[in-house]
Amino acid sequence: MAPMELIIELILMPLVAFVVGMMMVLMMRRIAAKLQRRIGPPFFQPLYDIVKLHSKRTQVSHGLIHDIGIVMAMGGYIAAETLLPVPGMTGIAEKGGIITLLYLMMIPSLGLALGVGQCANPNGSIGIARALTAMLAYDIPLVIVIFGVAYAAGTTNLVDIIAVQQAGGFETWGAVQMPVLAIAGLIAMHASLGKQPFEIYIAPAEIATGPMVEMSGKYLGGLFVMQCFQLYTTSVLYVSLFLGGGTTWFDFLLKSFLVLAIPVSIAYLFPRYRTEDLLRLMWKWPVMLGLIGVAFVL
Amino acid sequence: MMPEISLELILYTTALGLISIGLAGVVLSRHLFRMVLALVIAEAGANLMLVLAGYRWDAVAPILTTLGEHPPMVDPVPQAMVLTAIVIGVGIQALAVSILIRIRQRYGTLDRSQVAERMDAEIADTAGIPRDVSQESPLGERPLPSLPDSTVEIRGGHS
Amino acid sequence: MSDLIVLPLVLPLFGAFLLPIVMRTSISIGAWIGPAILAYGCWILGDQWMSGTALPFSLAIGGFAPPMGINLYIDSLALLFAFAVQLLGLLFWPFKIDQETARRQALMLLLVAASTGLALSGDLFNLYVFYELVAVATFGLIAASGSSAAYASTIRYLILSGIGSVLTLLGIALIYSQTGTLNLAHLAQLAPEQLNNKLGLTAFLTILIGVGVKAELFPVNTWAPEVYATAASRVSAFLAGLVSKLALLIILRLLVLIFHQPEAVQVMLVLGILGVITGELAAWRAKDVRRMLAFSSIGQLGMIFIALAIPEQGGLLAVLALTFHHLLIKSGLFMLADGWGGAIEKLRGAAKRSPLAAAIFVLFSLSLIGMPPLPGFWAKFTLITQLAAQTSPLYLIGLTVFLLATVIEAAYLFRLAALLYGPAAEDTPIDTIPKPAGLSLATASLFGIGLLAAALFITPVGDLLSHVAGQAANADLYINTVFAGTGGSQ
Amino acid sequence: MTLTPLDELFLYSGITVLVALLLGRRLPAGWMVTILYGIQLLALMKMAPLGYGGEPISSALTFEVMGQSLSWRFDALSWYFALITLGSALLSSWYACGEWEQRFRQSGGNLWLFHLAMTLNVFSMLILLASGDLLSLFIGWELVSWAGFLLMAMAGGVATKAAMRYITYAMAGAMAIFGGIALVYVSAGSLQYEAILTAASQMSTAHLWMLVILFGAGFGIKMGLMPFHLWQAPAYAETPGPGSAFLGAISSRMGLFAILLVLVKLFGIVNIDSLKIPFTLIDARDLLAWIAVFTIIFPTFTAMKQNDARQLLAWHGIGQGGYMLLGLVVADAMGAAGGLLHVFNHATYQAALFMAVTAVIHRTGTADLNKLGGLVVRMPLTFMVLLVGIIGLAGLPPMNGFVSKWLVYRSLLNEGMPLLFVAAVIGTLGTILSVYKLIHNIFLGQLRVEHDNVKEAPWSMMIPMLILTAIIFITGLLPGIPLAWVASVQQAVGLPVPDYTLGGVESASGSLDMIWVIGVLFAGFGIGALIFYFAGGRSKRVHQLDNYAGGHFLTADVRYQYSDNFYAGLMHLIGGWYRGSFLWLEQSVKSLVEFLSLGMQGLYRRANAEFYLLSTALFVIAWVVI
Amino acid sequence: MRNLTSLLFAGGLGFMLLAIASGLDFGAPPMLVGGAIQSTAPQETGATNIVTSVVLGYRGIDTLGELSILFAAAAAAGLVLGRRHTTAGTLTEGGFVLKHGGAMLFPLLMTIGFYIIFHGHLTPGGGFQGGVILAAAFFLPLLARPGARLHHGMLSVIEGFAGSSFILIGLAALSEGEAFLQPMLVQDTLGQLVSAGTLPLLYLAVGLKVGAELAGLLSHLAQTESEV
Repeated sequence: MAPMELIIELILMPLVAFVVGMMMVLMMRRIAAKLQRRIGPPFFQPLYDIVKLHSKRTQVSHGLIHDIGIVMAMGGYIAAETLLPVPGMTGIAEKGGIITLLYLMMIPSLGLALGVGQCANPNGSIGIARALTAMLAYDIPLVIVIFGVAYAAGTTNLVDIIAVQQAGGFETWGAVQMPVLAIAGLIAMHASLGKQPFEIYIAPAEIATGPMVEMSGKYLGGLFVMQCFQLYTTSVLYVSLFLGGGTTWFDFLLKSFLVLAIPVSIAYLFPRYRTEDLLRLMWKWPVMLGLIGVAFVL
Repeated sequence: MMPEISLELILYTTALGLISIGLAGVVLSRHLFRMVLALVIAEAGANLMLVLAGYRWDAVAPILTTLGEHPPMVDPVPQAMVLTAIVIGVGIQALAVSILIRIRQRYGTLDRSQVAERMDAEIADTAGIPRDVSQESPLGERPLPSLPDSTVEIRGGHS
Repeated sequence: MSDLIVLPLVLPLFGAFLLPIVMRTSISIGAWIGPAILAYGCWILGDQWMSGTALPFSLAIGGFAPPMGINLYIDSLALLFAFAVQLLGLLFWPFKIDQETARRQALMLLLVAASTGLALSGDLFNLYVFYELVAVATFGLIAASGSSAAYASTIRYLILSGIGSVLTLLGIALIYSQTGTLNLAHLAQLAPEQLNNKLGLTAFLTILIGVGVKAELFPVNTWAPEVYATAASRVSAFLAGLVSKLALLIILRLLVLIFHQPEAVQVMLVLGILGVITGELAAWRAKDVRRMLAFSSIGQLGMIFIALAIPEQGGLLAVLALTFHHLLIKSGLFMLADGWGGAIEKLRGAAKRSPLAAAIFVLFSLSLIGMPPLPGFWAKFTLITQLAAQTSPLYLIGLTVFLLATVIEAAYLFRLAALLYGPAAEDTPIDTIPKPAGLSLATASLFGIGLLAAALFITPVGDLLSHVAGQAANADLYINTVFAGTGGSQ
Repeated sequence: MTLTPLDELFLYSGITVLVALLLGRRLPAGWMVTILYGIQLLALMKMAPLGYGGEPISSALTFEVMGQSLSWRFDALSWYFALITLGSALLSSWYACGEWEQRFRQSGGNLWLFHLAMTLNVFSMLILLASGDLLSLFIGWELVSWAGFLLMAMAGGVATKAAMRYITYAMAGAMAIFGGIALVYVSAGSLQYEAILTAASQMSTAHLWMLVILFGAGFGIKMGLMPFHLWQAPAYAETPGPGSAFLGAISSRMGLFAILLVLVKLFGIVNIDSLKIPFTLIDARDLLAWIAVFTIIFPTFTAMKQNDARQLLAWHGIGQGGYMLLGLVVADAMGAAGGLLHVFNHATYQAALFMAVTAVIHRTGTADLNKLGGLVVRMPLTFMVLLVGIIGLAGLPPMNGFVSKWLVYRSLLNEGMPLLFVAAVIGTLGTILSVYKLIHNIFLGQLRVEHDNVKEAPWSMMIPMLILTAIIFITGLLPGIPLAWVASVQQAVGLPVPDYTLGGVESASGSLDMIWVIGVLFAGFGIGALIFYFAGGRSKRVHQLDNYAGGHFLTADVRYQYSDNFYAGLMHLIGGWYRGSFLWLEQSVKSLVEFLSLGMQGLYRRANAEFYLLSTALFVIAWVVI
Repeated sequence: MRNLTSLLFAGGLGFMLLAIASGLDFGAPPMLVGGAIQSTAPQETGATNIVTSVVLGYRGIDTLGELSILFAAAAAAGLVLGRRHTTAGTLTEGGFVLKHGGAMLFPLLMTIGFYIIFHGHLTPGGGFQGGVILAAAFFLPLLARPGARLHHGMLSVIEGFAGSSFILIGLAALSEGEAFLQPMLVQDTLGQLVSAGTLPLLYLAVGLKVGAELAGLLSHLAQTESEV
């Protein structure tokens, strides 16, 4: 691959992700509005939000780490996108593999945690503590699922995993081959999005929106951008693992939006769990499903 | 089959019996002096055993009475050994008795467990360590408090 | 030249007899007699070693050929022990001058003479006599500390030891009745036919139990804690360090020469294992230094008994290595206990008061535990390789117990070491912390230096011990030596 | 006798000990010792070919004792561990020089003893690493144990207690090894490695089992493997600062070294694989792997509950040891490489972490996580060191810890071990939670009033920390550098070698190139920073008390910090699982010994000795007669 | 309970030993050494009492050890009981018969004692037996008159010189180039009073030593009242 081409891919992949991510945010809000019998925001509302937040006059900083935290939160995802192949672009997916991707996806959380910590607000700290606990909860089933898929494909290279699924059409999709794992992965993915009923670390009523408590202006804007990336990354990852990735941009995006629509729809139907309930739930059902799935794979 | 009661059986029984009696005496006595005495008995048994080792039927003492041909004599070596052993025993007994005298003077008793108890206490005391309390019997005299007079009457103690 | 070997045995007796008379006229002259005799004894034995006279050789007392008369058998082992006796006698010499000096010193000389006799003698009954002499002299020296507890412990020890003697005598009588001889070499010749039976075994066991009293064989070692706790440190050091080993030497000779039955060693193995377990476990909870050392000594002797139960020459090497190692260490530790004898708790912060003593204690402890490259390690290494080579599971149990005991040993010894180096208790000024007396400390340092020297020259020391063990394990050599050349007069 | 490079190394090391012993009471002793460590490191560098597949170097020093010959030699394995040892010794000692020393002396510490203990540790470790046969291995092993004891115990008080516990464990381990050596000696007839290699293939199953258990337990105790892990954290945590950095970095890895040498190289992992546990599906190797995994999980989650920074780190040290063993037990090319690489990586970040925490203690006087907070504004560089350290510890990119853990995960994946894989990930997640608590409670959140005029750590302490930080990052960026050494180690012990590149590992089933990953990551950060700083208005720095507090005004005396019971929600669920079972077990053993001891003393105390004699005589004679 | 056990144990031990001992050939000892000694003793030592030649010749060093044990016991007893003796008047004086009988017996006992010692190599008896009689001779007056005291200094001098002369005789042989304690001056006068070379001299030393030792011991025991 020519270096120029690669650099263009590396620039394009995060950009695409950002755009798609914003659309996903929009979709999420539209679904919420539908369920709550509202009209919902206009198409460009996510973009408006980002611009609005960045142009606020009050931009309260609690110190350098606060800033760095936001930078890490965004940067981590930007880097992660280059490891996530999309139709026609593989970026450096072959140089990292899925385990690296998984770990890169933790960097934003850590950055956010650092930034929030620096704010010296116990609400934020509690939120982070809960967020990390939630990570402990959903990562275990997620890791099992990823193990199963990678073992079945015989590789950790996402490009190869996708290629294996596309080899035989619909029948070789991960979701068809490994339905149990796919279900477990879906639950874990839902939890990893941090939406209801798993939004324990936001909990506006208890801890004043937790991590966001001291975020203002572009800090919140940064988090908004991060959320776009998060939605994109999660759904695309799921698509790559179970739904055969995308041969064309159309079916790729279709799959991604559909996959995301499921947890988002569910999210607005449920109340919030307590932290330990989340742990209990995650460690019980998806783990069990995942292990069963892995047993099939082995 | 009952073994025939022979001289040798009697002699061996006596010697080993003395040893057994001595051993039992040492173990059973509560008084240190008696233990020493039992020891003497046991020693006598061992010495007898030694003498028996040299006995020969129809033989005389190993002293030459005539030059030249002499009748069979018993083995002289055990006799010499017994002589030595007896003297050794005497020495040890004398020492034991002298120590007993001192213990009697210091502790006022020769009861074995009391002496052990006192010794233990003294060792602990000299070393300056708290002592594990005896596991066998309570220390010292523990007289019951005398009943008040009234209870005697209540119980119909007067006749 | 080799005739003179009898002098280290006789001269101390001579000195002991004369000492009261000389002391009567001049204490200052009398005080020099004992050390002079012992120093001379050391010199003779050392000279014997150096002169390179062919060892082993046998010396007939009174010029009577061995089966009839009594002979001294001098091989490297005997010479080594005899030398150790004289040297330790010198090191532990009761210098204190008071009313009872003459008697105490005379007893010490008698003890040395008797111990030398135990090391050298080649006649069973003669061994018994010297054994008794050791006992009586020991009683006197223990009681000499003068406390009531010392008397009480002495009489308890005396009675136990008395029964032991009765049993030993019984064993001797049985052996004599069966064989008609007392000479060890002669017995060694006769043993395969005459003593390889139940009677021989019974005789051995009675002797084992009798002699075991001094060798701290479980369970006839209950005297050890109370005696070591009440006797003067120097006496305890001599008893624990040397006398117990001499009793072992008797057993060793009997085993090598006469009793080859497997039952004999099995009994020792079992009792040795029990000794290790009980001794080391009891030491774990001991609250005063002396009794801790006493229990530890019981445990160590148990290990030596385990080693003794290994039937091959390698086992003998292990026995010797452990024996001489323990001799150095325990003597040294008891020297430190002279002044540190009280409760362990009182020794908090003692390292500040006497850094040298604490350092020596740590050195000894390390070697006792078997930290390489100190000699203790090599001793233990020899033992465990030998134990592991045995097929009987009993030996493996012994190995396990031995290893576990070492852990316990490390725990209690270093609990004390930590206490020594820890801070002093708040209400005790540093001057009131006990401290070993100068002379004892110097003696202990000597043992420490000896230990370090052995560690440094471990290769020649190891070779020497293997040589000694090889000689001691050779029963044929013993027999041939005794009957071929009676040495001396003719 | 000509001096080989190895002899030179020993010589310098010996000189270092002597210098510490004789001149240790003078003030510049620390610097002298540090320079001498540097010289030792140079001497080690003379043997650098070893790290790239060179021939082993023997020492001219040999002994012949009691029929055993003792020899010493260096191969790639020794060299690799020696490099880590000397590196951490050099940096810890450097760290100790200057201000830390002065403070230590002022607070009544014995500096002479400290330097002496450090030099002795290094010396004995070198001896252990150079062992040329099992006997010299054991000698080195014991020396290391006791030198470690000295370093741990020197602080007195609690430290001595912890050290006592350590030495009891260590002795138990040493005795297990001792017993194992005896058994090996009997079956192989010699303690030379070659003889054992040949004997190992012919050993019976029972024999091999026994040896694996004995050696595994013995070496495992030093590594702090479950269930022998209890001693380690308190002992390391209570050692004086630089000492704990050194110990935490390398000391317990000696256990791994020995396992590698004896279990993997001599007995052969294949032989161990053939030891089945009856009635179960697992064999000895699985058993080891599961022990490793439990060693990862339990100590990590114990660490999460610690409220003392050093205890927390020390507990993690135990947990990370599990990864190393896990990698080695999997024993394919990647797993073994990961395990071995983790030794190096762990040494770097653990030393950096302990140093950072010690710097905090140096400035604030406490390591209590509930009494700190907000120090990032006062000690930013130390914060950075700690941050880099915890990223390494948690195994996240871009630091070196990620590479080694990645390799371990990959090997588990390749070998198809899902449960082990998941367990290892649980450990990693627990680590992330735990280290966030560490950095949050020390550096983030509210700065306490009493720490208002705390200064950055002095440069004498800062420079070693920064060097370590650089190493952590560089070996994360270019893992090929240490992987080259690791590969020659693998060759030396007879394990397959992975196909490594400068940036990572090549493999048909998914490779890793850290240069790209880190490059992209930093590019991402750069873009993020561009967006953040150039889009939108300038932010305004506010005082930390200018904070949302539910409508109240904050003042300096209000504690507005969340630190205690940090993961309350998690603890609601798993709090009940902290049963202290191992503590209970330890206590039971101890009280059993106490009880037996009491019984034995009773046996000896008011004993009826004559009765004992009588009954013994009766029984032994009865045994003969009947 | 324990008493019963002990009794059973002791009995059992005795019984087992008996079982073992009954295997011995009683009355026909092997006489390996004994026989050889019987045949050579008269020539080698010149004593008709073969037990004497064993005690002083063949097993002379045993005897030396035995003397040392007595000496050690006496010294130890001396150490324990101390030197302070109270000749307290609490003990009643002996009666007329005891007092005067004792005085009359003293020379007789002395004579018999020395006779037995001097004829030890010819007839039954010897140093030990004679020594004991000598000790009795000295002890008897003590019983009769509790106030009286033995001259301890004298006793210890006797015992010291007796003991050391035993060794000196042995050493003399050594200095003559022979073995330690080798009998010397063996005359060819078997059965005579002056025969058996140095054996009678040794027996004299033994006798004196035993006598002095026992007398000292007994008087220690008798006179020790209390340490104050």
